Amino acid sequence: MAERYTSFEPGGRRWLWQRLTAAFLVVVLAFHFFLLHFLNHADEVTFALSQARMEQLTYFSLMILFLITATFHGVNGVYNALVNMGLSGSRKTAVKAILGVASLVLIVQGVRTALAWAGGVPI
Amino acid sequence: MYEHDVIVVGAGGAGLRAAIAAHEEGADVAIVSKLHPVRSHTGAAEGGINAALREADSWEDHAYDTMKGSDYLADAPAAETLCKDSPKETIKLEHWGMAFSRDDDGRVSQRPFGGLSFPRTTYAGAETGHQLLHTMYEQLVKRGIKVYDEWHVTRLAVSDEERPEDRTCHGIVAYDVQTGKIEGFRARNGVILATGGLGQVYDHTTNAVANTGDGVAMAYRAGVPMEDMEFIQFHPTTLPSTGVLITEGVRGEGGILYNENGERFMFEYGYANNLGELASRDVVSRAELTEVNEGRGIEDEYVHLDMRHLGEERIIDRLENIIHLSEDFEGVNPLDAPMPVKPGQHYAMGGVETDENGETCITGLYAAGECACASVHGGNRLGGNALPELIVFGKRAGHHAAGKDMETAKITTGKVGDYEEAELESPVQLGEVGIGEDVVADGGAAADAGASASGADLVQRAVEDERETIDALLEKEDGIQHAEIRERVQKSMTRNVNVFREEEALKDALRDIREARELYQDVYVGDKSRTFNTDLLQTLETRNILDIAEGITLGALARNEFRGAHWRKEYQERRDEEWLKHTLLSWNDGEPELWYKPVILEGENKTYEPKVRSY
Amino acid sequence: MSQSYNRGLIEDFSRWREFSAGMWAWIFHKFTGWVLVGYLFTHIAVLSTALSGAAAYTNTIQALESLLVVRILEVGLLAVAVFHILNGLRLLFVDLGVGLEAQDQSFYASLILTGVIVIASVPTFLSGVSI
Amino acid sequence: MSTQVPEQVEDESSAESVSPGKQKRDQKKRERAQRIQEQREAEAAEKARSEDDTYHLKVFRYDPEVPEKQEPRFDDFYVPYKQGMTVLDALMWARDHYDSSLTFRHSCRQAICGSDALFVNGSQRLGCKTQLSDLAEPVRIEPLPHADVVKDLVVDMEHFYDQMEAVEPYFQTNSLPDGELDEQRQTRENREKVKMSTRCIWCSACMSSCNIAAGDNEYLGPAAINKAYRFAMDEREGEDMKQRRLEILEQEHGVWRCQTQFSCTEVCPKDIPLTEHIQELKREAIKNNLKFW
Ligand SMILES: Cc1cc2nc3c(=O)[nH]c(=O)nc-3n(C[C@H](O)[C@H](O)[C@H](O)COP(=O)(O)OP(=O)(O)OC[C@H]3O[C@@H](n4cnc5c(N)ncnc54)[C@H](O)[C@@H]3O)c2cc1C
Ligand code: HEM
Ligand code: SF4
Ligand code: F3S
Ligand code: FES
Repeated sequence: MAERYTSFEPGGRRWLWQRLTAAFLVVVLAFHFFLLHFLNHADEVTFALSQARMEQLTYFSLMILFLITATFHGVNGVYNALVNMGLSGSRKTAVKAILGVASLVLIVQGVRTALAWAGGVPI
Repeated sequence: MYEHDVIVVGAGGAGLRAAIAAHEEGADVAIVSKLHPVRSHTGAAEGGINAALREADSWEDHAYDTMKGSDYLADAPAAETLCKDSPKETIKLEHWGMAFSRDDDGRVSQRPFGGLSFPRTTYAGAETGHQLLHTMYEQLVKRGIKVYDEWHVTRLAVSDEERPEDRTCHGIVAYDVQTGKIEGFRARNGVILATGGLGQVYDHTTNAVANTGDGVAMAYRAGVPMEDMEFIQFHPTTLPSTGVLITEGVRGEGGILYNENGERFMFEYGYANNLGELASRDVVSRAELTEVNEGRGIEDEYVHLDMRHLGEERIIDRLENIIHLSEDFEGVNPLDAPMPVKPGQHYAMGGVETDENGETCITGLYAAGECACASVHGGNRLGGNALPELIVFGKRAGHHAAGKDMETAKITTGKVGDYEEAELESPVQLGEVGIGEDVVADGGAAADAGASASGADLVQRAVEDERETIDALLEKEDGIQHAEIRERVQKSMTRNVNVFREEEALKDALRDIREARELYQDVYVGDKSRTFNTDLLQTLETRNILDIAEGITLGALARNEFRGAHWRKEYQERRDEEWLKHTLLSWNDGEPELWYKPVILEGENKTYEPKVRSY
Repeated sequence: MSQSYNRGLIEDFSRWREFSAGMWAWIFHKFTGWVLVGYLFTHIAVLSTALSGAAAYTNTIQALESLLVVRILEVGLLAVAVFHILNGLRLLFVDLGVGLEAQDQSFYASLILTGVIVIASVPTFLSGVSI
Repeated sequence: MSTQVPEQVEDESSAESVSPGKQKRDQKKRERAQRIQEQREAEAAEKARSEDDTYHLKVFRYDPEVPEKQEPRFDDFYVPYKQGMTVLDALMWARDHYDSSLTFRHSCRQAICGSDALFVNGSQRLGCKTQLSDLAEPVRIEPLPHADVVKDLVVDMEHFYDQMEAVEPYFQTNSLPDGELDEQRQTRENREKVKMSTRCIWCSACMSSCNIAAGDNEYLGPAAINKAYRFAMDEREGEDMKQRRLEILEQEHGVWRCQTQFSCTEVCPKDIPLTEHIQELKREAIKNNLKFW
């Protein structure tokens, strides 16, 4: 068939990403919990310890990725839930914009914090 | 008022096919149906569609089987048309995507069926009718054909010439169930009736609650004769509480029938010493009823069909759906206990008299499907021959109504040619109560707007009549409710005009019907609402049931012989010298009139000589 | 059409008693998901105290962690997260077409497993808290 | 027994211009009819009372036109039990013996016409396919949730039909055989694959049970998606058509809205594995799009 429909429908793409991020999050979230509650107990958390971890490039990039995927997964999930409840029209556009800005702020703030710990992008 | 070229009343297999055919011919067609199309009773058919599709098979063989099965009461031109067109129409369904069962080579499967000389029953699992109905509705959606669903058609708008053969049908009147509106539908070219079965005349039937024979009764009152009404097929194994059909397959696999004493009565009482449970439908039905009548029935009502000895494995393998049917509808698990069964009304061979093009004697009025009688089934319908009837004659009626040139019909309709008038003997007065008095709830026949009136005027006039009738019914504050009347007629029909027919019982039935007709003069509708008033609709249907019950009984009383499904105690033989003719009843200004017309046994290439019907 | 009666949303929610396993799973997953996003935002907010210096950060965290409520809330968070993860896995399998017949059992399994994991980790979570 | 709508006051003036003889006869007839009617009701009540085995039904009532029913309410009916009695049988009995205005759709009585999906004791079921003996008393019968009520147990089905018809629910192919007696070939496996999906009877039970469909009016809903599945998976339509079908299903309110609640699958009286079909279509859609990356 010569004629193909090529544009990837947004509904489908977001659905797929929700699953992909979920699969990724299972691993990272488990690691995160384990590290920060079982290996290092919560009450022992200090700036120094965090700093020590963040200075490693692998840990740093993992956390950034964690932040981004979690934000996408969470915000997209919320958006989806709202659409499921019948959100449509201009209200839908507005909600989309607000959620987009909120995620952006969250990610920026998160990255800034991480950078503060690592004292710049770790090499 | 709505207006279309062709109006189809009813959206079962026949109605849908007719609408599609009219649309194929370029007509502006609409369907008016009291049920949404997919709710029609065609969906209940299980077995299959007979069609001579294979090399080794031929339409001639199919026609032969059909004529023989009909006990030589079918008209050969109609039966041959059915068999010739069925393969093409069946494959058309396949092209429309119907999910037939398949053979290994990917072709549609066929299976053997009672009375057929070749396994030519094409099927889709145990749900052929469901698949057919849905496939056809899909085609309707594809073509964007207009459906007025949940519109109950109450009368035909027919001109009022003296002879029915001179009348013309201009449209219909229908009641919108949701809103209570009564509207006229003018048909520029024609009206096709496809209203299906009439099982509700009996209190125990495999038919749906909506199968009240409306089309037959409406056409009858408008002047079209009812043909061969006495031929009613009964199915021997239906569940007592609902009438759900338990397929012949259970007996085919070795299921056994027992009476209350645990006797295998088919043998022990000598009903069928060779075939036993496998004897034909009518023999088994009569055996079961004899057991019950002689006090050996269980709870004086039914017998047991036991298949436990077949073993769980075999039952699950071959008859799984029976387990569900019995559990869901009767609350009996057939793996643990025998299933209660009794005979139930199943199919009406008779109906609106038509020719093989679906046309009635009234110009512009057509009928197809179970409500029609082109006479393909004669005295007895073969299993698997009704569904092809829907698609073959539905299509022909649709084409004809849309103005396509058709071959001239060989079958005549109305009182033309060599017909024969006859006397009706009845212990009571027949037909309309108090003809001439102002009748509260007459279903109305011809609308008398004068011969010069235009079609639209005629329809309008019919609408006004109907509004009056319905207003009167709704205004009435007390009296008797239709449920009571209906129940009386149904009970009487089941008692007296069942598989056994005796002169006295038939007369009793006529008395009961008369009484019911009188009661009907006092019918009132308890529900006064205009919204979805099913009480009103059933009251209107009951009126139809009365006319049809009378027709069946009169036909049964007239026919002094035993042919096909019609058994007479006093006349235990088929009498070809006298009875190779159809019984017809005409509504003569409120009174039934009996006449006969000869059966046509001359086919295209041969004449079907009556033989003894034995298998 | 003439009038009709719309029963509205109130009536839908008063039907919760009639919900089936799959519907409960859906509700719980939704709820836990929302809690988690909420937490993600708070979490980043708390962590950003690091931007105003090491001491500020350490003090905030330690002050928070020394509170019993916070510890209890953390246990709650764990429960929420664990359920969301387990049911999330269940959903991922459902998406892959695996184990659809056992969808209700797998939901119950997620619930039970969540319970077990949460109870088992209570000591760890509550350790070292000053009352 | 039942809470029948109170009888309206009789209107005497309607019988004015009729001859006295006829009037008398009419009067007599009416009396007879009345007698039969009363007798019938008394018998019904008697029957219900004498049998210990009665079932208690609580039935939702509403009618926009009848003042007493404008405010929705529940009516109680006591119906004598018979072996094998279904919810539909009980409703019919109640209608025919107590209150003829009790309204519900029904026709086939054998789970094939799909008209009598009801909300019975908190779940969507076909009245005709539900044995009373499987239910706890009182049996609460309501119209399908998430649909507008037209009257009593009758709901407006238009929206459901619209959704069903939105998925091009008809067979389409570009490669029909030429001869009118030549069929298209289909493997047994393929027919087996679409078999369950072809069983849908349009009862709308699934749609009524789905919370997503309740919230998002544009969501196609399980039945319509299943209908599309029936064609998308039918090999006779060909690959090009499958492509087209997936495009329809991929729209914003298509398959992606399904949150795998499974209630549709649970209530479907025809045991169609709806969730499975929807999930399969989601995967098909993704696969289909990944091909072109
Ligand atoms: C249980 C069962 C099994 C069967 N199995 C087989 C089989 O295996 N093979 C076979 O060949 N045949 C079988 N038959 C017979 C066959 O199914 C029927 O004869 C056939 O389906 C009738 O189709 P129809 O289109 O004439 O009517 P129906 O399908 O009954 O449709 C009637 C239509 O008319 C409409 N209608 C009726 N009255 C009015 C009115 N007043 N106003 C408006 N609309 C109205 C209804 O809404 C409906 O849409 C079986 C029948 C039954 C009951
Ligand atoms: C750790 C592993 C996780 C897994 C396996 C997982 C899995 C999933 C899946 C499969 C969905 C989609 C449900 C659907 O569309 O049917 C989902 C939804 C959601 N997830 Fe997660 N998730 C995880 C972590 C998180 C985290 C960390 C957050 C918070 C940021 C989060 C927030 C959400 C939200 C808000 C939704 C939408 C809920 C709704 O439908 O209302 N999830 N999750
Ligand atoms: S999918 Fe099942 S529940 Fe839904 S409409 Fe069809 S038959 Fe009814
Ligand atoms: S209930 Fe609704 S959410 Fe999906 S699985 Fe069924 S369509
Ligand atoms: S009455 Fe037809 S499905 Fe129940």
